[in-house]
Amino acid sequence: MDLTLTEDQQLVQSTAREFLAGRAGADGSELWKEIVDLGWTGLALPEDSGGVGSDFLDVCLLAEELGRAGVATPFTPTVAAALAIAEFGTPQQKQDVLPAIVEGRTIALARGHWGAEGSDLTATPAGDGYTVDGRALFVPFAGEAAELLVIAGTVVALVDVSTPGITRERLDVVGNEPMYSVTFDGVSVAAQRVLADGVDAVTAYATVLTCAEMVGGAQAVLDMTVDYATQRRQFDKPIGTFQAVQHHCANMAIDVLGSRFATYEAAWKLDTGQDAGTEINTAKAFVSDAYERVCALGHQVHGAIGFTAEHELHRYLRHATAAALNHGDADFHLDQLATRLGL
Amino acid sequence: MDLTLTEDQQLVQSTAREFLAGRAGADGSELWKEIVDLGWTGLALPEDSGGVGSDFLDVCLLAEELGRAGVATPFTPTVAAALAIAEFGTPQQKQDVLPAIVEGRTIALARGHWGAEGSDLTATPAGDGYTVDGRALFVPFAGEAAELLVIAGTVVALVDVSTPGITRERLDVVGNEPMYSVTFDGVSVAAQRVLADGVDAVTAYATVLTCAEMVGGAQAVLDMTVDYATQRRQFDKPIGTFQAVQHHCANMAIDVLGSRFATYEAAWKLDTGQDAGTEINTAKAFVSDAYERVCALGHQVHGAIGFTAEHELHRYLRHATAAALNHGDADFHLDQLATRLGL
Amino acid sequence: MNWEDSPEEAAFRREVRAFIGEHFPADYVPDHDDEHSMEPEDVWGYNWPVDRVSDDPARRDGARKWAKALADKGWITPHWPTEYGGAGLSALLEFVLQEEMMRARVPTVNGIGAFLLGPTLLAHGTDEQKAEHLPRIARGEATWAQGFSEPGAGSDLASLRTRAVRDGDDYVVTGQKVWTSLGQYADWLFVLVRTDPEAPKHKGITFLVLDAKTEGVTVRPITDIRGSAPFAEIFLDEVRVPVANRVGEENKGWYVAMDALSFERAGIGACVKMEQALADLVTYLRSEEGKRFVRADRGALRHEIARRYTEIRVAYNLARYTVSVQAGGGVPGYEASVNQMYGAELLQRLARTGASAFGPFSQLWQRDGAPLHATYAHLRADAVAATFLGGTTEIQRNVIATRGLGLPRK
Amino acid sequence: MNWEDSPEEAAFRREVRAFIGEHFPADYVPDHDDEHSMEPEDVWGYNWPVDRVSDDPARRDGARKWAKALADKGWITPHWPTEYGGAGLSALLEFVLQEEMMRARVPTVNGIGAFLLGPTLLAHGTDEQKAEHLPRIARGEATWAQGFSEPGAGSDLASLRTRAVRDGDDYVVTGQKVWTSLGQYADWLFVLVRTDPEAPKHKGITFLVLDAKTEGVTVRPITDIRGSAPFAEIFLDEVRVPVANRVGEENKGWYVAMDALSFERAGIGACVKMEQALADLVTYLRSEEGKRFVRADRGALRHEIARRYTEIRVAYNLARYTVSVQAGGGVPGYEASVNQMYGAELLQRLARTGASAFGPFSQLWQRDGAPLHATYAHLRADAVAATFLGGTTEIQRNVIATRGLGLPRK
Repeated sequence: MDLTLTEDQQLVQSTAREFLAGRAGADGSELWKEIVDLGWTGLALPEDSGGVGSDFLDVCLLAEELGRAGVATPFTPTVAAALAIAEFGTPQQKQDVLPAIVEGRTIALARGHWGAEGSDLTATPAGDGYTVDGRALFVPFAGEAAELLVIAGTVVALVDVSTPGITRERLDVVGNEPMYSVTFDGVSVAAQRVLADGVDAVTAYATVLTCAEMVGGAQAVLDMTVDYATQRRQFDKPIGTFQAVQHHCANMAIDVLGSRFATYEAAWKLDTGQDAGTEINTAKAFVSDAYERVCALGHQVHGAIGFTAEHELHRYLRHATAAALNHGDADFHLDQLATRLGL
Repeated sequence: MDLTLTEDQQLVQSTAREFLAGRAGADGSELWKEIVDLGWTGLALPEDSGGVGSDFLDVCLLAEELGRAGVATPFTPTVAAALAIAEFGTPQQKQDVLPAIVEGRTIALARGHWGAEGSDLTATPAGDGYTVDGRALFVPFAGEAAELLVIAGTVVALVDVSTPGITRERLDVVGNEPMYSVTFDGVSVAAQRVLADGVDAVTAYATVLTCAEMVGGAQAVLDMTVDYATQRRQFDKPIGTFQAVQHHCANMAIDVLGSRFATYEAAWKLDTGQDAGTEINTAKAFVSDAYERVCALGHQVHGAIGFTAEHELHRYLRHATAAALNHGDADFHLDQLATRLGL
Repeated sequence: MNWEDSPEEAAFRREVRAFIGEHFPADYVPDHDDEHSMEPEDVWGYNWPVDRVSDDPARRDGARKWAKALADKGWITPHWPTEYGGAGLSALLEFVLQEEMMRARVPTVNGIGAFLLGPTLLAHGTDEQKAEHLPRIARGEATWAQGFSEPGAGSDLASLRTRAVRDGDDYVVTGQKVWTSLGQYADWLFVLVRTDPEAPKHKGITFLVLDAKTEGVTVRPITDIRGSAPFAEIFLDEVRVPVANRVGEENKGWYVAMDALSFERAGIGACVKMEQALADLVTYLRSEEGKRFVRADRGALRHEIARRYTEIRVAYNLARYTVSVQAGGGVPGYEASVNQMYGAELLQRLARTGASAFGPFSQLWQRDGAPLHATYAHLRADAVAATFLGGTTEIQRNVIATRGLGLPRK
Repeated sequence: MNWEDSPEEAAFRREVRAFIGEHFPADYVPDHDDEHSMEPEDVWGYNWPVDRVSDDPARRDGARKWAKALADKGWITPHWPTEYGGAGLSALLEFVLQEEMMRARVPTVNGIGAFLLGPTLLAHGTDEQKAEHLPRIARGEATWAQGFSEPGAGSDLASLRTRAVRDGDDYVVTGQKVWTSLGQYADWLFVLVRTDPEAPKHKGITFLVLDAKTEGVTVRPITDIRGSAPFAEIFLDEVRVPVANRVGEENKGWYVAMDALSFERAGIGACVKMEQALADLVTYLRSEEGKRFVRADRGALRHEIARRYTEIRVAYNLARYTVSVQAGGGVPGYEASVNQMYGAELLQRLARTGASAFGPFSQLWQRDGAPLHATYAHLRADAVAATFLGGTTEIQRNVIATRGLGLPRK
């Protein structure tokens, strides 16, 4: 057992941090291009697909740094899809898609949502493929992606966004990621585009990567708040000398540390091929609430300045609010956990 | 509208406070005798029963002071029973019981408990009366009382504790009040001992009086904690100068103030003959949690000294723990409230 | 002790209800696409100082008509003496007026002038100042904004650095104010300035009023995290303010300002708003439309909503108690801090409860297609500022501990 | 980064399990009518320093047999060098040992001597002191208690007033200590005394060890709110302590003591205990007997229990992280405070959750007829002290903020 980072992991982390330091808050295709050039999308893909063959944990370290920098990229859905394809795709699918992902193709994840009506996809057998109908709400980057990884019941399939019958409607949401409602109206999916499996895998990878991004965001809010409390003076001393502010910061630090290891543990379980269900529920439930608590305290310490559009703090608040909801909110995961415990 | 005490109410409060100041922590029959001599048990009873005819709110002020002094007496069950008898008793019952209560007879309330099995009473018609069977768990002062007010389904009846078939077993509980499990084995109740009604009334009175006792207890813990924080020095200054301690005390003060008016409002509703269901649920749910929070913070500020048997703080902790559970705990009342709201 | 209207209060309540029914302009409709105002007593969809100068003529006229109707009763400034256009209402009747306006979801008018500057002038102003300013506030003809905070002086207000130098019959004022609520819509400003830089910090401050159109005044709206601009920065560059515009003595402005801040109302407005928000949530959750957005397992949510209900009742009683103390002639001390702080933190809890009820749908910022018109998604953003914008909850807890409970400061 | 045992750790874990199965005395049974010890790593039903001198011969013999078995492996003092009776285990193997003992619900032995005094002597003691005391601790033959706190010096430990005056080859010690854990069962005491009343408060303190039977030492157990006596007052009345019993230099005792307090373990014990308590609760709630005590509406309870589960997992990882840092040669700084504080507050939340599950039945203090043997009613009382007895959570948050995050002290 060793919960410290290996030297290799430290290198991944520090390289990513350095690269992103200059690009904090930047979004868009330019940033994505640079990320791709650095090889991040292929980091955990097998070498015969053009990847590097690293661990999933390394990918989580990258996601954490992306969250820390406060940037919104299609990294999480693209990598989650790639890992599922690497695991459950046919040789042809791998060959078609994985090298392209390494080169920068982006993929969005379209699935029905957790416990809410009006958001569900069905796949009906048609010929040797399927016809997909229904609506997937809250699909980040669906408008920017080249392909969708569609999850309909037990069917997982790759679908080109330009396939007839697909409509993508941009939603106005709290979060930073561009968000879409995607409607499928008799969309034909050929057999060769259907994966052998991957429902659980893609969900698991995406959920843990989302947690990692949240951990990074929470760390950034903590750092920013400690800096502010050290510099900002009131009553002739830094506000960081007031016990109430110190305790706020201490509470944030605990939530960040707790979130980080909950996430890493889930990632490690996935990496080692074990059943990670309990750890994923634990991580997503804990980290979602913790990041929101961290943002609330960060805002409290910053006061009015943090409530302005100019200040970058609210970028993290938006991230926390949205990320806490995506891939199941805390209530959803607590409910699953209670069921796992036998309650 | 006026949420301040009238002059008469202030007088009731200050007289009670003065009397109890010398008797803090005292329990037992000597204290009860003095309380009776002061006329407290008859305060809200009609004058033709030997009472004073005051408002129920005045009685709550007395209960609050009893809670503040940290004494355990059968005041709440006795007065709740008396008020129900005054409202729903036959002339004969009133004549038999109320003057006796004014003179000091104590009554315990025996009823099945909230949402838990193994604690229920049934009344089966027998002759022109009833036969009562079953078990009432958690009956405070059942061992000390002369009579039981038994609530079995919709039947409310006065039963002498020496009636054959009644067994009282003392329980070892967290609270300060002597607590009993009372078993009824074919206990005969004559028709003339049955009240016309009173199930809701006796429960309502007892619940609100319990809240009032809790408010007084919480106030005592706050006062004691503020005193301690003012006197106790660490790092060359009173610990009450530390912001963390100040904030603990402020949080306690808010809970005490909030609890007090939630309780008074329920009492006032009962006094004015209105449906007080919502206010009782609100008061019991809020005050139960608030008193426990106040005790937890009081212990935190006191530190080790408050964890000793010698210190009176834990007497309030015990009171809070037990009172929070009696007459339905916070969960029970929140559940009822949610149902009332239509959820 | 009683919770019931006295006959006088009941009659007044009926009068207010009838008045609103009769006089509220039918075409002054709420704009539910707009963000909430940050003032607890403002009603969603209205922002009177903004509406009054709206580009939309219906809105502008509605705001003005409503102000005129209220002014005719003296109800813009209900607690002021009638000679300055008030209604001379007792604290309790003013409380009833506010409660009924909130319940009817109609806006109050001219709050900062009526409830902050007005009482200050009544207590400390010269006869000329009162005669010039009070009637125009009471008529809804002049709006005011408060310039106390500065970039370097937030919770520590007294460390302000905006300088005023006496030059003949004027003060020449230079400096910067920030977080001025609706500063960009104000006709007049009241500000604290430093007149004696050598004195201890509380003793060199003066209270001035000035016309917002004076040369050298620049007002820049600040955009908040919601994209709205509820406050502004004010740059003062050698602004000449006549000495006649000083309120109270030179270098005594701190004490004038502390009085102004103590004229807080009991805060029934925030309670009504939260009560309505919770009732709307419950009604929606029970509706066919609402059920579609909510998950099957509602046990935890039921308890959470019930808990919020009890807390709103507690907030109500804190407000009622505060006004009862006022009505009895007392000066509410730490009760007002309890009141405001409890309400602010409760608003955050309530916003979270309401948002969490809708799971992933609570991320919808758009009103269209969102559960309950995205009320809770927006409320969650509004509520972020509740615990610091009107004074931090940390400072309020200090006040409760020291002023209320008598804990030592040092 | 990995959560798995290395082959060495896995082999050691098997060894520990086998050892416990083979050597734990069958007649050393837990006494579940007793209160919990206040030490997080103690197992309910056992309190080794008390059991060791129990009136019940089976219990007394059991405690001694178990100590002997552990001592033969060096596992009373697993991290000490073998020359003093330790096993020379790495931080990680020690962690595994502690975890497995907790999982098997068997008691550790001689904790204060092994984990507080021992490391202090190893770092600061003379050869004579080491030779005299360490082997006896490692054999479970001498028990120790810590006399740091005084009635006037709690969180502000350095303000202690117990005086020691040099007289020939002795110090003459007079004063009072309090909250000494199991002081009444200790053979030896280590105390902080003031040797220079004129010096700044941290610089006039000396660290002494003394035989508890020395003339002038009076130990009075203190009864706690549960009726148990987990700590004692110690009165020192002109107690003569040889200068040879001083640890470290005169007036340098503060720094010796700070070292002693930093030898905290990673706290896996508390995690295992909470995990087991929660598992017992869940199992019981699912049982036929348990169902009788629980109300129908379990939605809120399900979420609350699941939340506690996630928090226990978090606490586990904080402990694992702390030991990983130690194993890597680092000195855990604020992580140890995070660890302890989080565990202490979590214990309180867990106790409330478990108690609230049983509604009115959670008031039963008696074990008989109570749900889950009244475990949670008692745990609720135990947990009261968790957030102040081993250092207040307020101070720990200060440490996290200043030492961990680098926030300014002044």
